[in-house]
Amino acid sequence: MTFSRRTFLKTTLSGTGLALAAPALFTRSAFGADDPIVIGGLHDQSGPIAATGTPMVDSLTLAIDQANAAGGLLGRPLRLVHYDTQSNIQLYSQFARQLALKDRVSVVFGGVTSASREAIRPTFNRYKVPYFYSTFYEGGVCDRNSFSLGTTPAQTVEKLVPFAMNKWGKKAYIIAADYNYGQITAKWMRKYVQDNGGETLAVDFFPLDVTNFGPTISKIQAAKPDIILSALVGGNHTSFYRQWTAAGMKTQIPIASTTFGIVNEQATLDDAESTGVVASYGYFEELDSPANNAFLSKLKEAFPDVPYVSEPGAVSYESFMLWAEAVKAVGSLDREKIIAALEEGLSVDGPTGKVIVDRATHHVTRNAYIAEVEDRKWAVRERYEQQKPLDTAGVCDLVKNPSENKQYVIDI
Amino acid sequence: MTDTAAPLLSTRSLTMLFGGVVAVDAVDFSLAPGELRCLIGPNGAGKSTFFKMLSGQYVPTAGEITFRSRSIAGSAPHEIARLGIGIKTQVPNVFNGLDVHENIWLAARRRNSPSTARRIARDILERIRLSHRSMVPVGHLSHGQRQWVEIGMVLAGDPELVLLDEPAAGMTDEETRLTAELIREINASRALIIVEHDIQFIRMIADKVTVFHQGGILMEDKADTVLKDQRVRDVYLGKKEYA
Amino acid sequence: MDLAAVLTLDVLSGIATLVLLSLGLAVIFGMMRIINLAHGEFVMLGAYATVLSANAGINIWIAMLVIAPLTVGAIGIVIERCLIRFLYGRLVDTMLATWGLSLFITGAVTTAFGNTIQGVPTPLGGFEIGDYRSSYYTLFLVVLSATLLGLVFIFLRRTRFGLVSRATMQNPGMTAALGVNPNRVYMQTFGIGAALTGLAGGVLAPVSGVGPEMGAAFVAKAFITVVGGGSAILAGTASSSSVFGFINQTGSYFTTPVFGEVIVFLSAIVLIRLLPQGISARFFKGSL
Amino acid sequence: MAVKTAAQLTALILAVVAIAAAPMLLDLFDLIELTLFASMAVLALSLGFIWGFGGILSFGQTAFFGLGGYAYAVAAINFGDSTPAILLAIALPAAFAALLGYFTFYGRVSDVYFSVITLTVTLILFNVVNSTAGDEYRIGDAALGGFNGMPAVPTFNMPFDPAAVLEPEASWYVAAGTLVAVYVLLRLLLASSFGRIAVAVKENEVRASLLGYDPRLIKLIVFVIGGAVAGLAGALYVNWGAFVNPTIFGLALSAQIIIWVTIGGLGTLIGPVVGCILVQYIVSRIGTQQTFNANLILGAVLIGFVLLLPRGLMPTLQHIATQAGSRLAYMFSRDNAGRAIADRPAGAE
Repeated sequence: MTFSRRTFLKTTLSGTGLALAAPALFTRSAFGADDPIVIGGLHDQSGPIAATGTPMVDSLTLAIDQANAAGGLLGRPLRLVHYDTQSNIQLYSQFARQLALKDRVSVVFGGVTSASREAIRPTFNRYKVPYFYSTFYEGGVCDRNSFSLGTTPAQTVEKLVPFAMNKWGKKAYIIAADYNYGQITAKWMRKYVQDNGGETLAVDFFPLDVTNFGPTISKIQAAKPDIILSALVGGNHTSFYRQWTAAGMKTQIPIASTTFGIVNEQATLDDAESTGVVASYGYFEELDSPANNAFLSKLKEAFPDVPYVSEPGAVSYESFMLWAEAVKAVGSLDREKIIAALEEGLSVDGPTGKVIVDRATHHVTRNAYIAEVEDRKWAVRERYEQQKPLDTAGVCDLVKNPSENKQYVIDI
Repeated sequence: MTDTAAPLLSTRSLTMLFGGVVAVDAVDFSLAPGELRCLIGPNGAGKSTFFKMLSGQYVPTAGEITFRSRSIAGSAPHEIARLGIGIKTQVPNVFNGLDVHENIWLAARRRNSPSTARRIARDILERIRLSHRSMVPVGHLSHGQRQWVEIGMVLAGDPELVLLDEPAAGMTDEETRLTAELIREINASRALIIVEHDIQFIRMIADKVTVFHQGGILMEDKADTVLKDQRVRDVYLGKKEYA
Repeated sequence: MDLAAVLTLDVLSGIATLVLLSLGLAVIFGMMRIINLAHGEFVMLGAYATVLSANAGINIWIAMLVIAPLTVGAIGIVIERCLIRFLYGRLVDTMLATWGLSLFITGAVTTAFGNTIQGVPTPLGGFEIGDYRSSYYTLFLVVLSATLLGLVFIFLRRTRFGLVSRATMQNPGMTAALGVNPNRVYMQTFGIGAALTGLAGGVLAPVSGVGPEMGAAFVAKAFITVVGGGSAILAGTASSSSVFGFINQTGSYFTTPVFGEVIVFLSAIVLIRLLPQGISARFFKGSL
Repeated sequence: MAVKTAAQLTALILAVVAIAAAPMLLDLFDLIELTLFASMAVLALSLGFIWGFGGILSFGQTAFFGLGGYAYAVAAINFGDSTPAILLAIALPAAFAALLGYFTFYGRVSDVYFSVITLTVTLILFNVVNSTAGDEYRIGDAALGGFNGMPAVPTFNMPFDPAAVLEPEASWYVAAGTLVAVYVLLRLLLASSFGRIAVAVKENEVRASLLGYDPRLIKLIVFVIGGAVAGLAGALYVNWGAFVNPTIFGLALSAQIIIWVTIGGLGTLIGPVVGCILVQYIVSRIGTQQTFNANLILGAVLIGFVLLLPRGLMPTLQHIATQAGSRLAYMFSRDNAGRAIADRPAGAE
């Protein structure tokens, strides 16, 4: 019985290594019939981060469906390959490679927490797949292969702190989630309080699963601040606002936050608990502009159970728009050409307003808004046109050294 | 056996309190090298508690235990075992999941190389007449056979003093007879303390007997005198007519 | 002086929360030796029962004190009949089953109600101590946890079913011999444990961020409290809740919240190391 | 006994052949995914060994896994060469296991109390490492990075030759080779005297101590071995992902390890390996579908496993195999006339 080497290997492999090799035999073939452009998506659709991740996926899907309805790109249909990373960093690393090596995607939109971005950014840099990160974050990413389109502290906190101080007083008490975003944002808050002649009484950090804020509320009362600056994050931290109101402090000391509303707090909390809280983002669903109204009506039509679209959702939509514009501009999917096109200051008019790519940092200049909660909705109070990503610009210049590939911790 | 030689094992006012209950009440006891002593007494007389203090399973509330002039009161069971005391507990403590040979081999292995341990295990399997069952998991054996495995394990450790807590419990007459023969064989080279209820069994093996009663020693004498003594019968045999 | 009063109230509220969170587990794990890794999700179901019924117009107090425990108790009985019943005495499999159950419940609630849900406001407003303010609701929680401990004590000690359930857990064979069907007792006791946990979820809903993932924050602390408490489910749980509640709240006040959390875990390790069978093995020997 | 070892030897050879052939048969992504599964399987082996054979139910294997991962990352960045980093990734968790083991086993802390202590240690490590976000938290020139973790960690290079960074195929050989090596070493250890004594301590701790073995010391050694293997798995994982962050210490992962061993089959070594690869594969496949919530499916799968395969996958398969085997043996021992071959007179064919 002649056994060619290949069949021998195949039989032994299937015979013994079945458990080991099983995954290899079942994955789908990558390419459809008429060679569509494959787009990669990586967001948490289950687990604690799903509340933020799901709206981002919906917006991205809407953008792609709309592009397909308009005839796709370069005459080819677009196909989204999306993986649910289940709030698990290991799956981000796994699926990042699957998108790059197996599905051979032309671009990736994804990542919610900074940790998930840092897990996949180097992979896409190594396998030369352009990567778009679409949520607000602590700033400092300097990587020629990736574009961070969300707001950074210099665009929002820099506006929020003086606004709150002018309105309510100079002495601030800072409370933040105990991880990078919270710690770095607290540093920016402290800097802007000082720059505006205020005084930071204390800064407290909270692990993500703290649910009893009794001691902190007592500490705040002892310190008697004029305003509270909050960068609390996640479902468990929502209980702070509840316990704060229950103690009757809501009417005593106002709250300004850079994260309130990300898990839809303005809608899930009672109006006694949320009214009057002030926040600053690059987008609010209540923004009145033709681009935003069109975006919202289509999104709600396609995904009726989207609770509320916050900045990450809108920015995901704009990230795709920008990438699509670049592809149209250069007429090809070549990575270098697309990056070059984007670096020339490509801009789009999205739901958040005018968005222009900043050449040196691969961030964007965008509008920043301040809004206040009024009967469980955001009422936009201030609008700041075309804010530049100055914090990242301080440490990152991709023009001078394009081979940069890290996240700087900006020393404030 | 001359009594003048230094005792192999002795206790001075050994006491054990469980909350308010005095389980063992200031017992003075001594055993000569190579001697075979039986401990008898009604349930709750403190025999097993006394026994567990010797083996280190209980830490005495007060009092002294010396074995070959070393104090062992309160030492850990494995330290006492290493000094050369082999212990068979009241409830059979064997490795049910392992086979008979492995149980014995493990006991022998502590002081011997793997190959010597295998040889010792083979001999002991002969002596406890279980060579034909050596591959059977101990959990599948009859109660009597599991007692033998445990006795075999004690022997495999080559101890100088062997403590057996009710070795004949739950055995058929034939098995009891063989156990008595085995114990006499052991006593040829090692001292023994045996806690037992079964009078016929005591008759077969006993030389000197100590009677426990309410935590203390009622009397200590030759087996015949003890078994005839009226007090012992009232305290222990009570109503049962002594045939 | 007022600060001391407010701080005491914080400590009491910390203890009360721990007692509420651990009591149900003390019954299911303490008494029945079932390692229920879905304990956090039972708390979440209690919170959802309160929130959904309160949003549907039912009075908040009935939603919290009646609907939450009954709903989760009923769900507990269904779970016991369909799953736990086959796993008694199999510690390893119950862990696997209850971890699967916790994922399943989270997934089901997310599918049914989405990732976020509108919560309920805290009833009873606030009051002042000197120039400090605190909420009456905290007092309510403290009083509720104390009464609950008392009720469960009376239930287990004075009522017939309490006695039967304790006897069954210690020796199911004997209770069967006395004419009681152990399976029914297991079902009812598990149901009671689930109801207590549901009640905890119900009353904590107004002061916490209600969502499908909220359970994860409670599992570890509840287990540490029950295990630290030792075999006496009431005296043990109450004492360990007091120790850990005190350390957590004072730690968070005088140092940072991060250290407040870490020091609770460190104290749990030291406590278990010093009292290898939990607090009640040493101090409340033989009590309930 | 001979039949069993022969079967094991052939399985081993076939496994080695499969490992050698894999790079030729699979494309790059599947090879990298298998590298991950092999690394996690080493972690599963660590719990499979200490729990299945040492009777030590540790919720804290992620503590050693995480310590190994971070030790590797910090050392690789500072030394630039992965070889000392791997050794540190084994030594540090082993030392921590010795410390934790001494603290608990010599304190008569047992079963569920021990599990809670190991769980608490993992939670402490998560909280501590999680709050190292600032720039001031760095060891040498390796910033710990808090929750964002340490991106772009240098991957394995040829021993003592930092320039020769391993290609994915080489990483696969290292990971799969380590899995087989650790499996064989543990199998040999279990066959050795120490292994049999450790199993005896698990079977009946009182009897083992009455035979003169110190159960505390035996359990401590078993626990340290488990810690070292988990640390090595940590280094393999970080080499695969080139990234490490505090979720490596998370409660979810420590529960997952227990699930791998339970599904695969407690009391076997191959069980945890198969259980780990199966669950990892299921979780990654669930991620590719968009219709159902991931937790819903995984929860249903786990509950299904408990009810259908109470003793775990491999013991059930082994049970079926032995039954099928004995039926086959029975058939072979009968010639076509139904007479037992052994009874036939010698020489009559």
